[in-house]
Amino acid sequence: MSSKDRMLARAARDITPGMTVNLGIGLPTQVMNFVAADCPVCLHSENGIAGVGGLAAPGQANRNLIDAGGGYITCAPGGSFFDSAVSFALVRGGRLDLTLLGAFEVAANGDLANWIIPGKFAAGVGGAIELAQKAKQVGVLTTHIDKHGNPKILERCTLPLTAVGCVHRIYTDMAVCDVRSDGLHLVEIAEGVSLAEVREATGAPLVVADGPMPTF
Amino acid sequence: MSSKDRMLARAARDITPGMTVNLGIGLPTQVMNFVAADCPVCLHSENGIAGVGGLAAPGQANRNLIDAGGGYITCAPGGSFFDSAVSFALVRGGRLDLTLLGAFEVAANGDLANWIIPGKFAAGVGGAIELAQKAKQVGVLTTHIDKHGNPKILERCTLPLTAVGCVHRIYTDMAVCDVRSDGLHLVEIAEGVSLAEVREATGAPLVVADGPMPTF
Amino acid sequence: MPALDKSAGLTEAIARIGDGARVMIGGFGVPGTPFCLIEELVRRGPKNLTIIKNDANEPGMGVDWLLSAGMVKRLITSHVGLNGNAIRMMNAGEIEVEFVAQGILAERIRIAGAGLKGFVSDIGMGTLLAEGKQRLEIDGETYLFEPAIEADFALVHAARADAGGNLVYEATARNFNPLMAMAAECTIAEAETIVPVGEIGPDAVHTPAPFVDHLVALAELPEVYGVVKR
Amino acid sequence: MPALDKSAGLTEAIARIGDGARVMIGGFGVPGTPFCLIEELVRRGPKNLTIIKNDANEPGMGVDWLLSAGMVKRLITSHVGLNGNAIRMMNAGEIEVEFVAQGILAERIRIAGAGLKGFVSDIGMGTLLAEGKQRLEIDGETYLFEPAIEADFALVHAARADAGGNLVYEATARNFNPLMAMAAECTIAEAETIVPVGEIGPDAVHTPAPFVDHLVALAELPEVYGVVKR
Repeated sequence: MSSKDRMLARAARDITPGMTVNLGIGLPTQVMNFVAADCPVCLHSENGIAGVGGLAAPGQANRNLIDAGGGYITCAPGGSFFDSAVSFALVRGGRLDLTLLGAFEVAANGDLANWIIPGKFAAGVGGAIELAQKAKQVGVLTTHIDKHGNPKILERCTLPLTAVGCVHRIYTDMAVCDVRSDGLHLVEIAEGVSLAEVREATGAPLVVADGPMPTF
Repeated sequence: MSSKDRMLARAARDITPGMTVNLGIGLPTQVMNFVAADCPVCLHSENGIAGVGGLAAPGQANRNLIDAGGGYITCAPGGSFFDSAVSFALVRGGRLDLTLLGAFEVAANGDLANWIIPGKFAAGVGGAIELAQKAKQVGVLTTHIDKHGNPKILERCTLPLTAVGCVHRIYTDMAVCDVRSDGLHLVEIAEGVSLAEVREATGAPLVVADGPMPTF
Repeated sequence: MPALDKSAGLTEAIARIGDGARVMIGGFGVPGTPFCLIEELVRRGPKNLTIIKNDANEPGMGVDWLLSAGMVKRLITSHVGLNGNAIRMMNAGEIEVEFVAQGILAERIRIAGAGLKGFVSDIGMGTLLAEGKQRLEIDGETYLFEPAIEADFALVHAARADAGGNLVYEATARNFNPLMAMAAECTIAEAETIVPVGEIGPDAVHTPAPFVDHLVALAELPEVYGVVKR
Repeated sequence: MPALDKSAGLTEAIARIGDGARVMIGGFGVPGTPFCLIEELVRRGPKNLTIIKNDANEPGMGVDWLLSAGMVKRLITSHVGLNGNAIRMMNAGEIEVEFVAQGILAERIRIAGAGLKGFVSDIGMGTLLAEGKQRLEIDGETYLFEPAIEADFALVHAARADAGGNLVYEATARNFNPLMAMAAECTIAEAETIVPVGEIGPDAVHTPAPFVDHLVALAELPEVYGVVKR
């Protein structure tokens, strides 16, 4: 299993029976492939579906059935369609148990920046802000360092925020970290990665409990 | 035709093809019986139907299909059901062309009082306030005098208002009056009723145009 | 992925409602009123409830059972005109009543379901219905702030449901039910018929399953539902 | 009483839209975008439009036709990430763009449809998305006022309609369409199929007929709708 797939599989393990879950565009959407087929989970997409079945097989696409990322999907038995106001009522009203989102930067205090890079990328916030601010649990799924080798986990975000202090857990190819009131806790480490390597790749101090570190 | 039926028939003549109309509880509901069967009108009831067909025949009632007054009704072909938020969106959002309402008192300035008599009757305003304030045209349907012989059309209402300056037209068993910026205009008179009788029974000055007065 | 089965027993579902709970109850008159859930709530007997319902039903029906059992502290409603018992209790100070214009009641419930703080309206300006409400200046004009009405529980009645919790209402029994199902912390639905998951088409769902926590199947409907015994 | 027939010709319906109009357009990506109505609007060519749509479609599709024709003064949207042309025009100052969080956009449209002034929310507090918004003090805390977005016209796409104007959407093509149909002064709907009045069950209607002013029947769908030609 690649380190990316291990990260996706690890995030999928936090999706438990009965949850309603929104998987953000990009990497988070792929977590879907690692949720057990018999796990009773309701996948929400903010363009107006609860009960995403999966990606539509090639040639089987319904032109009216996409997810928020624009990919053709299927509707699972027991799924439903609704308008965009109901869709975000579900998000803001406390019915979304978990969302997994991508990040440009994520901070030790739970701040998330994933929608604008001033002067470079500003195409609108879409649904990210409400997912980040209002899902009961917010997980961030990201490579631990960016393509230039810089840490994506920082003490404080430098980019404009999507939401303040919203992130509960960060899943990367190297580690799982939890945002807590006393700091960013390293709670799991990828197999074959050392604590020193994680510290080196992280732009914020890590709280590490005594005893053996669980791996994934 | 009784003077009551003439009043109902007169009000029905202002319901024209293409209108969406809400008929208030009581007397206004009976206007339905005087709208031509082939007139394309959409009757709304605020408990969640557009396209009231009429009263349900005895023994044919659907236990789930009532109007806001609690009477069993039918749904016309092309009717629809919706929730209470959509129902009042239709009212407040400018999609209700006309409402006909009852009155305790109605004033020459268009003020309407039809929901509370302090110390005697205070059972809640229901949907009346939004109908009165937001329908594009508001008609009041009432006997010209109350059962004690007192006028129901006054210079100013004495009871707490349902809505301020909301009424456009008043239909009674004696007359049709229009609320205009320069006063209350007598625009039609019931057959067999004299102008003096109408003035006598009205608690506000009436503007009367020169020339023959149309009758109904 | 399969849907979670939300089926629950009547007793077990209602047992969650304790003293002081804020309980929304669907229905406009008889249609859409979840009489069986209310009956079990009376049997259970929590006190000091805040009840949010369009109307107080009629004497000897639905909400009136809760009033007569002395379980209601406060009633938020649009009118109680058909229930003389509710009017008597209100006038005697045995219950507090907050009257809200019907569409404003619907919208205050909906805005809670939408996870928002409240909305801004001109409904009631210039009348005593505006008294006591917070005023806001917007674009140089004065408006009223209408706060969201949240609740701990919603009791709703559906004609049909699938085991996963998708609900379909019938005719004017829809009314406040879908709004309340979205607004409460915990939504308990009773359904006349429960069909297997997949039998309700996804375009035909009125209340999507994620808004429903517990689903109670009704046996034969008692007469209070307006069922005519033949 | 019979329903009023809302059927209209494409040219006649769109001819109502003049210079400076505020036009809502349904759709999230391709599904639900009324391409045929947009195409006729381009043919007609009014200028200085304010367009309200979730996204700007992709280059060479839908909203992009209006942008490329120089008909758009202002775009109110949640994101334009799939349309490089829109981003270029925005950066060059050729169009004004107001970005609104997606659910807040939906709700601001909905609140216009509900005939209310606006709503009160905490979405975006502490971020630059809150900048420039009116702040309100409620219960001792600070919230943002989100004004209703009204429009002169809504252009919506339905899968099915009856001649009276009841609309049914399919799958995720529903999205902003029912909200916009309620929010505009004049709603023009295109429908893939128009059935006789009475064929759509009253419980199955998504947008009730009173919200629809003009109904345009579509002939065979062009490929832009995602139709695969076989």
